[in-house]
Amino acid sequence: MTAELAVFITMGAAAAVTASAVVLSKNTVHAVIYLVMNLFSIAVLYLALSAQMVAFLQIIIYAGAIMVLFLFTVMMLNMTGAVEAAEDRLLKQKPLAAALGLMLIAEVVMGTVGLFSKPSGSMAIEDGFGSAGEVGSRLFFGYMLPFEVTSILLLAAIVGSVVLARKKDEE
Amino acid sequence: MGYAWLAIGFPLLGSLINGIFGRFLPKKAVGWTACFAVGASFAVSALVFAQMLVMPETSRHVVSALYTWLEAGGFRADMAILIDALSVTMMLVVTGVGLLIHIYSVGYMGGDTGFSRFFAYMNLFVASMLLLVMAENFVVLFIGWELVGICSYLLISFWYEKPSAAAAGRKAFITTRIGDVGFTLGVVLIAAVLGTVSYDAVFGRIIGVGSDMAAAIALLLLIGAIGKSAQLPLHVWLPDAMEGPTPVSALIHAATMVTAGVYLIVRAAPIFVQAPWVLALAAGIGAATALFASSVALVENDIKRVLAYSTISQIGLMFLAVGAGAFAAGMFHLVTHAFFKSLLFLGAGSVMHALSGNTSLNKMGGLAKKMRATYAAMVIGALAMAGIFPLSGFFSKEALLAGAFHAPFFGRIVYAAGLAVSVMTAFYIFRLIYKTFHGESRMSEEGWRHAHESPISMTAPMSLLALGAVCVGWIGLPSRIGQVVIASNNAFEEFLRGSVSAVAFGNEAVSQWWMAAAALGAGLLGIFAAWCCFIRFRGIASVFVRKLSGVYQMLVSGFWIDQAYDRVFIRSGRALAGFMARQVDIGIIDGAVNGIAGCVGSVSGMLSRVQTGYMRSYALAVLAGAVVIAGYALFILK
Amino acid sequence: MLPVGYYIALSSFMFAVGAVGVIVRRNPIIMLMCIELMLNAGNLALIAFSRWNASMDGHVFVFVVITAAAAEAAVGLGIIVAVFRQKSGDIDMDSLSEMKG
Amino acid sequence: MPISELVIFIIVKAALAVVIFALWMTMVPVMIWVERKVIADIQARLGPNRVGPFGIIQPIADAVKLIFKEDILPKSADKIVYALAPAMLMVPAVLAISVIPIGGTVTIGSRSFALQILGAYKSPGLTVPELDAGILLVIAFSSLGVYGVALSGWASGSKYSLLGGMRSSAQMLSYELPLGVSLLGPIVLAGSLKLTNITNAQKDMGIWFVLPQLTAFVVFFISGLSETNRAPFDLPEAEQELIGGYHTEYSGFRFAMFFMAEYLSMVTISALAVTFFLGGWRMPFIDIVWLGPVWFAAKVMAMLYIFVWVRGTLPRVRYDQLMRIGWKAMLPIAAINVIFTAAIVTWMPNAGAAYLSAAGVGFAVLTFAFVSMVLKRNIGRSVDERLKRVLGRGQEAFR
Repeated sequence: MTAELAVFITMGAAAAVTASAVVLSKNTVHAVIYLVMNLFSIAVLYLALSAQMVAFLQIIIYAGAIMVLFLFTVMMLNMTGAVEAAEDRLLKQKPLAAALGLMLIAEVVMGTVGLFSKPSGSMAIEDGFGSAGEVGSRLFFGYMLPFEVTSILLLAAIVGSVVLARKKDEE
Repeated sequence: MGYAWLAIGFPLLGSLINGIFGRFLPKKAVGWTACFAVGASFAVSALVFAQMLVMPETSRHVVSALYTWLEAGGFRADMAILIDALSVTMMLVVTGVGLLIHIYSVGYMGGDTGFSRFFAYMNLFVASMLLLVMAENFVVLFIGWELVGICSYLLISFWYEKPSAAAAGRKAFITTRIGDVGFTLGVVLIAAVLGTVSYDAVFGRIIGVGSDMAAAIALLLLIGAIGKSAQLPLHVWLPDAMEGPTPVSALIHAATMVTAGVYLIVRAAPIFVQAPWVLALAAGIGAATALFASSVALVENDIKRVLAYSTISQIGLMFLAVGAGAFAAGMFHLVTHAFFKSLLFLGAGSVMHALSGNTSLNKMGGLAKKMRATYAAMVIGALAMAGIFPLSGFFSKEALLAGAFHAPFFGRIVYAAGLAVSVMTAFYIFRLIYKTFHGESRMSEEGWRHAHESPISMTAPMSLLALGAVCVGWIGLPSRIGQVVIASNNAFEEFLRGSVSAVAFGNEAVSQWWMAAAALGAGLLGIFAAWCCFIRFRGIASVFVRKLSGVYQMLVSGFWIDQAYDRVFIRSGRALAGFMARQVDIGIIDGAVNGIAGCVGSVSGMLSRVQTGYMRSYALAVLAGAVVIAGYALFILK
Repeated sequence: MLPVGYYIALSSFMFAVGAVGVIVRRNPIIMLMCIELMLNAGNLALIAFSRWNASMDGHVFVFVVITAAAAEAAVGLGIIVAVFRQKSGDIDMDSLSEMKG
Repeated sequence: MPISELVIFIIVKAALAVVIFALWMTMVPVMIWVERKVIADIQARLGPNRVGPFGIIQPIADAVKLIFKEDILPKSADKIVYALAPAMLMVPAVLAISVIPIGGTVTIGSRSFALQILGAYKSPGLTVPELDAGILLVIAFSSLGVYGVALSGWASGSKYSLLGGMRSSAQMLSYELPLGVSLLGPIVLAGSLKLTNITNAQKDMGIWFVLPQLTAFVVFFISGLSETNRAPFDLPEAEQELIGGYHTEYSGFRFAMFFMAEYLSMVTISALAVTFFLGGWRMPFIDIVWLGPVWFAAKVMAMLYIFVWVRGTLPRVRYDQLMRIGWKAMLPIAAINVIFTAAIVTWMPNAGAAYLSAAGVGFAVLTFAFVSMVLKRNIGRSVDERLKRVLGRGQEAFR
């Protein structure tokens, strides 16, 4: 029972539980909180996978910024989740969706069954693996173009959301 | 010989003038142009004939090509004409008789409104008949053949307001078309097998082709001939063709068109000779048709229909002669027949003219006193046809029967049939004469008063024809009867020998004395029997009718062939057409089209329902797709 | 390091839960969150494999994915706010079904 | 690696954590007292002097009062989240301490460890490096603080607290950025993300970063103020408007937790300021180990004093002005500062401390002069006037 396995089990279970909680919870705000917890557990898993920078990114950007956005929207629109009270027109879809989900999991697991058996055959990693400096250098030198493209994407998203959410008082 | 084209050119020109400007020209001018056109054509033919006589025997075969009409790969067909003995004789007959009939019809059609249209068609007919006769190859022959068919249709249904005339025209055209199909296939087969259509080349190569192919071609050409010459299976249109004006019947259904079939067989003799059983078939059909037609003519009461059946039986005799191999005798009978039959028709025409259109023999009688000239001409024609000694009919019929007699195995049977036909011919023609001209008049009083002799413009051509009917026979005097030599050779056969190279079965038929006597006797017997029935013992006819009423009915209705055809072909044809129209056309075709449209509509309807608008069902579809693809990648790709 | 299969199994579970969530739930916010969940599952798989192959490219990729997720969430929420302002009261994804065949 | 080594490691770290946390917690009541005394003094009044000599015991008295007060749970509140929210605010503030080095490395026997919870630890069998991206941890936890505020506002069910929660979380959110970016300045100068390296760099360069990074310091201080909802930016608790903002419905111990969380994050912010800009625990010349923390504590107290001082003197800033300063002034200045320092570091790698500090101060004076000039023009105008002027110009462009 190495430390990593222990971490994996606890955090993995947490992630799984919170993920299903997000889907099952009636109250929207609770769903947001569950998702934040899920993000946290995933961040810890990243640390276990010695991906330090990404873990912090996850917390700062995902948990810190995106989920706050969700929280704001939920609070502003005070989504009480009453919307789900009405009868569901596509009720028959539920079992089918669940079945398909299970099949997907089964398929992925079967696909990677080979990887299960291989004992930690992973290669050794040099010390700077996953550190902020390493990711940073790779980002600004190796992957210059994707970085610029993501900046354009973000710009577009900002402009888009501003235009969308702006109150139409001028017209 | 290039000027020979003018023979066709003049009538063509005449028909164009009358056709286009006819309405604006006065009737006299139209008449004159028409007659002048045919007259000029007759003059050209006579000139050609004269030049032909001067030329030596062997070189009487001139081909004049105008231009290459069809050329495809190895196959070539020129617009060309062939001048030889056979074509000249036919030219003389067509233009000679044609001229006289044109002159006659100026008087006869005087009162008709379509005067110019009539002459345009008549001229066109003469031109196309000449084209047919003078053709140098089968394709031009085919053009002439079809044009003649069209002209006969136009002329039969000349009075198109009359529904019966229109129906008769249609019937004639369709029946001849059936024959034409055979003829066309024959021409195509020739072109395909022999690679060429001009006569000389065809007759040259036909030997190498083998008898069964020759037989096939011959059979197909025979079918065409049967259709055009109204022989037994396809004869039904000729009696109905009497709906057309009488000069038309005279020209087309006596002298020229119906004989085209005989001309075709004579012209294509080398092919037929290659297939003896086809000739025998022709002879058989000829005999059967002759017997059938003459028997029906015995009881026919319409003056023109009698003559129609008589024409059918006479052509049957020609077929018999040709089938038996006596090509020259057949042609000779054709020539003589042209004269006396057109004479009889014109006579009937003037009688109808006098009785203002009445054609039923029962309503005539005693016209001799009133119409002396017509009566005289009709009697001469009747005597000629019956085959009485000095007249042309005797010589041609005798030659014909002698030729038939010498045919190899069926000669005897055919000869007997010929004699029987001669007897019946004599009987029905004189029955006609007695019913029309002798005895008391069975006409209404004022009809009798109205009856008068036709004007000179009609009686003149008739008298000329009567002269022809008498003299034409002498050109075909047999070289010898039995042992007595009458002339160095038979002038007519001698003249024809150049072009009708293959004389049948090696020797020319030598007629014996008893044969001549038998022919003459048959004619006299027929006349005597007619005399008894209709002059001496007037009642016998009605007795016969009552006693043999079954036979009488059969004969009157023409062996019910017409009704049979109607029931078998017409009705089933109409039923088939109906079926096709309703079930097939509406049911299947329309059904299919509408069906396709319908199912496309329904399919698209179903498809549009798939787009439910619910975003979540789309998500489900995406997930399903993902699962499928993952499965595929997992199980199949690995 | 644990065999990478463990992490992949977890990520596929999360992905499946996210996908089912999108299909089952009708509240647009929850749907968006489920999509975030699916993206997270993807990230986890990426990081697991990058650790397993000891190559840092996975991390850059995750960086890009996170930015994309951020952009998507922003615009998604913008739309929801805009739609919400139009339709008074809670919006149910099924009520937005005018676009149909 | 013998198990015992690991155990020792854990014990040492635990002990260290307890000590540092205890240090931090004692600061809170002291701060409360100091603040009330100083504010009173600024406002020419006495401040608490009844409970114990000069009112020393007053904070404890307050704490005891709050603990025993009845803990009211509003009916329309969402129970779980209502209970969870204060913790969400407290935990990040506390965890941020783990990264801050308060002293040098102490070697006991063969083991040596840095006076930093997540600091380096060397022992015969086990060497644990210091957390190399300490600053990221700080920023991460500061961003989590927003949740506490937002959720508490929402959970207490009332409109006022919701609005207060929204406002304060928006404020914290928008000042998080300048906070993070301003810290970049010293990081670029020091060349590492590790806090110990930064303090060592200040020692090596022989200059506190406050001079070369004056702009960064000012921006950091202002963002720090708004991060902790204090002083000029303490809008949510502005009594007249939102009656206490997100923690109006809270009472009793939960209210105490909010209070503690606020002061804790204030101490953390000032500790960070000290570490980054005031040389951390390093004394200019002497290198005595145990003196480190005392020196560090002194500097932190100084910073805290400034916090209180600012609270006492500056008027509350209106909310839209607050947001406008955050986005239109703080963030650009911090960004420019980073660019400026990066430029200096790359083009003049061996620049002396004096030159650096001169450049830093000059740059600071220039930027702030410029910014205040720009801001001044708009202060007088009302919001829609300004909007019209901005949009007006924009509108013509669009139309």
